[in-house]
Amino acid sequence: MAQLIGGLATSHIPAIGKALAKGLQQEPYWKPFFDGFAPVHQWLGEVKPDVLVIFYNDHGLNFFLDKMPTFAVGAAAEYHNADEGWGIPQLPSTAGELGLSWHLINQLIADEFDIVTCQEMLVDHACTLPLKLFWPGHEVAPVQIVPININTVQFPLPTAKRVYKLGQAVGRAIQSWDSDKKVMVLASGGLSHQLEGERAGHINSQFDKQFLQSMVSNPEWVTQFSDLEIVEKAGTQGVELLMWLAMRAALTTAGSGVRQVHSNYYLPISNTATGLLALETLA
Amino acid sequence: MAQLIGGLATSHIPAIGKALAKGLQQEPYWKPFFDGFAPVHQWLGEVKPDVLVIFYNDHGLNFFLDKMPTFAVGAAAEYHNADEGWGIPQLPSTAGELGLSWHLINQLIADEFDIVTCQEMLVDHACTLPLKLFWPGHEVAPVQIVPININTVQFPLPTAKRVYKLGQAVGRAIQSWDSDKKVMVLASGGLSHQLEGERAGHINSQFDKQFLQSMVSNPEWVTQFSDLEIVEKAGTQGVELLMWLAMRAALTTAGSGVRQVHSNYYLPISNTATGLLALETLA
Amino acid sequence: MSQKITIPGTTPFDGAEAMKGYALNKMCFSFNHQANRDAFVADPEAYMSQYGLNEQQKAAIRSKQVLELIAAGGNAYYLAKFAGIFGLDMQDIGAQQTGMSKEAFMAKLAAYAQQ
Amino acid sequence: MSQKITIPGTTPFDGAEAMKGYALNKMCFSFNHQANRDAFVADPEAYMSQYGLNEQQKAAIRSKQVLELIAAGGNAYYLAKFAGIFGLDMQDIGAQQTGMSKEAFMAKLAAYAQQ
Ligand SMILES: [Fe+3]
Ligand SMILES: [Fe+3]
Repeated sequence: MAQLIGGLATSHIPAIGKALAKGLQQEPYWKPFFDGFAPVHQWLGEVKPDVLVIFYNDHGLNFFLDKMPTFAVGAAAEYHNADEGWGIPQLPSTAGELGLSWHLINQLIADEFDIVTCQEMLVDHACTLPLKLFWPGHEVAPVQIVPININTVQFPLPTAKRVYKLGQAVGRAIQSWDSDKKVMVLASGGLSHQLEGERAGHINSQFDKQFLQSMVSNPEWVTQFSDLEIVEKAGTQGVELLMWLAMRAALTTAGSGVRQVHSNYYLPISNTATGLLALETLA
Repeated sequence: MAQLIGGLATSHIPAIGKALAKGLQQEPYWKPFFDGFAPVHQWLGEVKPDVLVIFYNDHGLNFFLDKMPTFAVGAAAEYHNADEGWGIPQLPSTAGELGLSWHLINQLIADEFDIVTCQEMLVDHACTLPLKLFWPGHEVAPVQIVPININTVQFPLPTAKRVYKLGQAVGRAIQSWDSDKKVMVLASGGLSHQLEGERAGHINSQFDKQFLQSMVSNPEWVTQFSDLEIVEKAGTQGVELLMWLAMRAALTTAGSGVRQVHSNYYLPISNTATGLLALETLA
Repeated sequence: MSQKITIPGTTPFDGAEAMKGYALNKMCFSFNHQANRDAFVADPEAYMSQYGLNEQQKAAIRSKQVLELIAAGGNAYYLAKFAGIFGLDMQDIGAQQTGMSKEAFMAKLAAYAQQ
Repeated sequence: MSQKITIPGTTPFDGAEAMKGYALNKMCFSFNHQANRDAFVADPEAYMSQYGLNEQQKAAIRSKQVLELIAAGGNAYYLAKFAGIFGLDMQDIGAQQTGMSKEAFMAKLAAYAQQ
């Protein structure tokens, strides 16, 4: 059976794509953000995951309001990036892991998750940028992926409680996959930020720090809040922390617990408080 | 609060659309099928539902394998029919009930159903023909609708147990809708039939009759079977009986029980064993 | 799926079939539109290539044999739109797949009424 | 939603907003494609009419004011593609919505680091 060896989480921001394309990593504005990844690079070089299950939220590239899924699971051989309309350079395609995709789909539907299955799925910066951030030396990250999209576009969003259960079901399914591959779960999103409205620019670092702490030692903490309560605290786009919650919930099903390999919290990048976290599953 | 006054169920078959267009209702082949509806017409004329929640399965008109939903809920002001590729005359559009659509969406997601929401949704013969069968004298049936699509195209389908829970959640949501409208649930699909493979033409009337009986007095009966077990018994398209199950599950949440207004079972029409059922909610 | 059942003469359209038949089914899905049906009829080979069908799928389309189309990953719901181009009804297709005449297939269906 | 919260300066994009803004957001979704962005820039009025925008939505698009676009049912994720046409970044948009200069808006963001 496959091993679930750990989890990664990072913010995603279109501006990161531009900074990468222009090579601005050592500029004062960007350096504290990019430098945060160095310890994680070293760890990834040691543990070498084969497959990543990526929890991310589409930003209006692949999904529109005519057919807006709550949870969508990729089942494509190849995931293509595309023009998102705001001038981020397109990133190369990433290979899918079809065996794991269909195993997840079968297990999740048996577990009463009403997912959408996507045999074609354009992936936006939220799916592509983390691969560049965690494997900066590679044109294409040396992993296969299964993207899982969670709706953050239209309310009602799935509740934090439901997202937590999804994460746990994904964790169990990974570990019942008949494969000797090493799998990690990755969360792309958050932390507190709000792009629109008179409250644009809202950041809540006190909440973010509580949330980051909970990700290590009290993973269910944020499930006490409704999605609108999360918006109130963390901003309209702060609900992207649901991705972190799914990732962390998956790890609750593996081994005896987690060890924090590294974390970083830095703000502001664009309008966002950025977070970074790497967790290793303990035997 | 809205009242859930009863349920309807019927087979749908593209050939019915052609028979209606050609006025073949009194031909010997069709007469026993169409005549079966007369008692239901009379009852509907008396109870006059305002809104129908229609459980149906898309046959490759609105959904493709790039984004295949398990459960999809309509939230359109108007539902348009379209060319399905096999020459059935297109039927007029039907008005949506947007208030109920969004109430259902909010309640279902709060109840941990991971639905797709569809603000545009082409509806095929499975959604349009029942309206013609139940309201034959009308160019457009005098109701507003909320279509709910259940995947029967690609395995894994939702389990019968999950579909039953969906139906119950829909029933509860209808009755918590702040409206004085009278609502019915309608199922479009089944009964036993198989269109493809060496077993094409498979019909199992013994199973159908057990199933029809269960719809009155033992609604959970079919939830003991896996979807593949249902295929084994009722044929590859026989799984469309999941629509009936959702409809009947909704009624378990209303009143003190159901009264069978009318039922009919007749075969063959096209390659199908056709079923018809009308149930009234008891106070 | 843990539910392991083999049903004779039946190919449930599961993940393996969905992967195998994607291009074929995508082409058939396009036949919802008259313009696409016309384009296919005008030049089937070009249309098949445009949708990236593999050789098995192309041969199955040329043969118009539903069993071959299913073997190539075809899904009944989408294949029906291909059959619609040729005005085949469900009894034509049933007869073809079971190796019966249309009359014999229809008689078999009618006989279920005595079951 | 039973969770009834009002958050100042914030419009959660719920069913009511989704209905109101459908045409506007559909137009913005089309801006994922360069050809569509070009068509909009070439003739904004024709492009808006093609997508069936109402008068409030057309006026909001003409004004390029994000608060007006939100009031007309716009969703932040799709509106960002409209902003992209004009090369506006998130700090430009934040400044516009909060009535600050871009410098002041960025200083406000940076100040959170001391929180
Ligand atoms: Fe984001
Ligand atoms: Fe059907």
